[in-house]
Amino acid sequence: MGRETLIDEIRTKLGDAVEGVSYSFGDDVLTVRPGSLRSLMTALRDAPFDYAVLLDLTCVDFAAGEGRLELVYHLYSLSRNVRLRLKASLSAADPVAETLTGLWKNADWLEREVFDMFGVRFTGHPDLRRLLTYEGFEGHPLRKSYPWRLAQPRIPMKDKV
Amino acid sequence: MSGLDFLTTRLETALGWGRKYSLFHYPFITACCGMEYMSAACAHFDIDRFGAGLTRFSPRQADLLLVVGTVTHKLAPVLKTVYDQMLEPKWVIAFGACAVSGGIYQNYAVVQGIDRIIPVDIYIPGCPPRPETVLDGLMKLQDKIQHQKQDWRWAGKP
Amino acid sequence: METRIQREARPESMLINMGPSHPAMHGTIRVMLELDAERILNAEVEVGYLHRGFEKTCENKTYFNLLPYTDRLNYVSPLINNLGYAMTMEKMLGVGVPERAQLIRVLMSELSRVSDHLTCLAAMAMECGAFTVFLYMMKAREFLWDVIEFTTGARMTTSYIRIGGVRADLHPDWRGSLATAVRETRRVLKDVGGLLDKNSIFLGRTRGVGVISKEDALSYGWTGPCLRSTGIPYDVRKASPYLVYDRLEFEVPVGEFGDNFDRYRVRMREMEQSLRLLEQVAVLIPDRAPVTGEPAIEPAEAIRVSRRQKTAARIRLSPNLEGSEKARYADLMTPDRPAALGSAACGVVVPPKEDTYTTMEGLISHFLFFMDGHGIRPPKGDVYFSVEGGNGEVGFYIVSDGTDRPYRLHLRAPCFHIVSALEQLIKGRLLADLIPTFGSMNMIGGELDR
Amino acid sequence: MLELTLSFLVFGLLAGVMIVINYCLGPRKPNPAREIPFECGSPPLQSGIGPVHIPFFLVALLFLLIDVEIVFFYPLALAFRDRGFGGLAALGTFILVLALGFVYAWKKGIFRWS
Repeated sequence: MGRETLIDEIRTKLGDAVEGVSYSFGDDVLTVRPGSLRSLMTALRDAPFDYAVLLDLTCVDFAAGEGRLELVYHLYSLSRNVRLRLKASLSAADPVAETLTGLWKNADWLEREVFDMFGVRFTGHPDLRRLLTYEGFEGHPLRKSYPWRLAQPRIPMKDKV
Repeated sequence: MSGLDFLTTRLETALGWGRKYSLFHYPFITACCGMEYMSAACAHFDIDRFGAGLTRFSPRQADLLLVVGTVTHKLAPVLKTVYDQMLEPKWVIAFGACAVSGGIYQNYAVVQGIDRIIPVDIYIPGCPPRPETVLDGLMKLQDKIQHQKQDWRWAGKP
Repeated sequence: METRIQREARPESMLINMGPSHPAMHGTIRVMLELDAERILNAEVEVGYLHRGFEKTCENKTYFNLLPYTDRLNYVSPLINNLGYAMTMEKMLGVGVPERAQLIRVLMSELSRVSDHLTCLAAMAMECGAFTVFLYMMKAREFLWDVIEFTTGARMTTSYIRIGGVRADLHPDWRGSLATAVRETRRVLKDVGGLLDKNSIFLGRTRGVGVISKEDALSYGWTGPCLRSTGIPYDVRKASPYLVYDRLEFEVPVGEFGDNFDRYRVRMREMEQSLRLLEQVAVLIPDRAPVTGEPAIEPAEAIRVSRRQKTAARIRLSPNLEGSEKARYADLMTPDRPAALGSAACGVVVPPKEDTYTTMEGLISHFLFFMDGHGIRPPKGDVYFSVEGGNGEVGFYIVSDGTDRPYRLHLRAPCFHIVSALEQLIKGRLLADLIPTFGSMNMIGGELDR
Repeated sequence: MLELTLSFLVFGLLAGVMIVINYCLGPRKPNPAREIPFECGSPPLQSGIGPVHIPFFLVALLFLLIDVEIVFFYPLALAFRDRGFGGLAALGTFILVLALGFVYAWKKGIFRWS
């Protein structure tokens, strides 16, 4: 099945969830409504499309310019050897998304990392805690609002002159 | 030099000689410098020729703390605990630019040099330092140990 | 503060830290274990001890300046990270790379892959007690690093593969050092195979330990040797070939049960395939006549002469100087300039020094290339490209907003997904099984915590 | 009797000198961190050791059995030449009995921890 027909079939089958289709540098990108994210992912993972691997989940902070956080999912279909990128925009003030831990097991750590770095809360996540930073760390480092060199040491430091 | 001093200087040189050739090091390895530590410790650039080859993975039995690689703020308490649990006399080598001064990472996550947490004896620059530089740093530490004054308890010295 | 495992632990079981500063935990992972006399009832893995803020740092560096940071991601196979980053940028800028540079890139990334597998298996074998294997494999890695060092100048943190090509041509005597490296590595692989393959202790510790099924491996997002050990032949070099991999023949070794021993065997056979690739590429790379003969003048003198009239004499420059081989530029650096850059004088590659010293346009393009706000400025948009790294699919996702700094740069770290399955692999096993299982995953802190 | 007292004297003196030298030369800086157990640098998850599990205890017993056996070898080894065949028989039965105990423990599955 060629790439275009694949995208068209996705649109026909799951039209309502998909807001738009675009191509960036040769990869096909679907922009998705965050509300229907989980149902779309379940459909994409199962039979006709079988995107078996959740390659990657990350987040991009457009809070300053457009006041939104953009979740970026990369899926890979093993049998069809094709990649797909899905984008879902969340409001920067209160970023909440549905968890995908039921569908893929690596979503657990990926979502914990996005929560740690961007503050996106995933409803239904079994154990949403910080992954890369430590307990007493305030703020979310990868947000553009977080200063680049603001360290929060855990033990007192002798500051060299 | 009073008679007592003559006696102690001979003993101090003997002590220094004994300590510098039997360094048990605790490799506190975290990042990329660990690969160069492996090369320095293995057959090609053998660190064992200087008597420092035996790695002890417990601070109780080690007298040289080899901090190899980046120390992040999350790891800082671990480094402090391991250093405190080492017995005297102990020495610390900062191995690699990240341990010396935070290296190329100057941001919210990395401690800008481990001498903000623990006293350091020898700084080995390089990102990562070549094994020859590591051996040179080790030899400099051995000189330092050789000429280190011993704090004599019964002689009343501070 | 109370961790998850302390809340869930039964009162009579023993709670132990296999903490960050542990020889088998490569210094950057803490596994909290709930033990019932050597049997692991529950485990919690805590990562992030080597989180160095790579992605935040990249947002404040220009595209050209953040190349050294990519070396320190998977520091066991640094050239493959360089390759991943450079090719992602080339995909975004839409520039091609000359043939010779592609061949050199394949040569370098295969060298890096063999040294990655050597280091991983050396550490895994040593942690199971086979110290001799560790010494043998480190010796073999020295020979491989010699080849890399002669060409790139550094043993490990090379920053050699640049956006649009490679930094410099191969070392004149590269065939000799490559031949010794391949021969030594083959001898070490034969010795280690003899030592470990039928060793009942090693088999007892790894066969049937840390087993993962195909579905679980895919559900955890496993890629690379660990996924292939379960039987799924997914390799980015075959699935979506890049560089010249489609012209080289090599097989993709596959295991059956997906346990530690299969991961070990897949890496061993993959090293043999990489050595085959090295030999094929060595044949494909044409020999080059050394560029000598004409009189070369010093840069200072060239500037003085070119004040009066343009000088055609070759300038003698130190080979370590960036962009000092104009004659080789046609083979090593991409000539084309992305249309998106429009009228900007500088391309994506450091302008050759001969032009900078003698012509006004060369000086301007050199100045513009390094000036703040003017260097490599890819068009707006986001791109994802992945290469086959030592642990699996190393993917770079870059969002650019047209300035010379990436708006967002994210690394798809293969061992992040592999280590997230550690808790499931060791639950119910003995404490001693954790060590080979973790060793065969080849966790690299720099890539996992970024 | 003289050799016995002499040897005890010499070894006692040697041990005493070593302890005194250690006390004098080793600089001592007390540090609260040395009291907590070394758990790879992380704070310990549990204070004090809970109940010890049976398999550890059984293996300790087995070690005791073999260790005591070795201790009894020394006098036998010294007096071995002049005892002739009788000494060998005594040593043989002694080892046999202990080996029986070891094999019994082995068959009862001390080493199978699953």
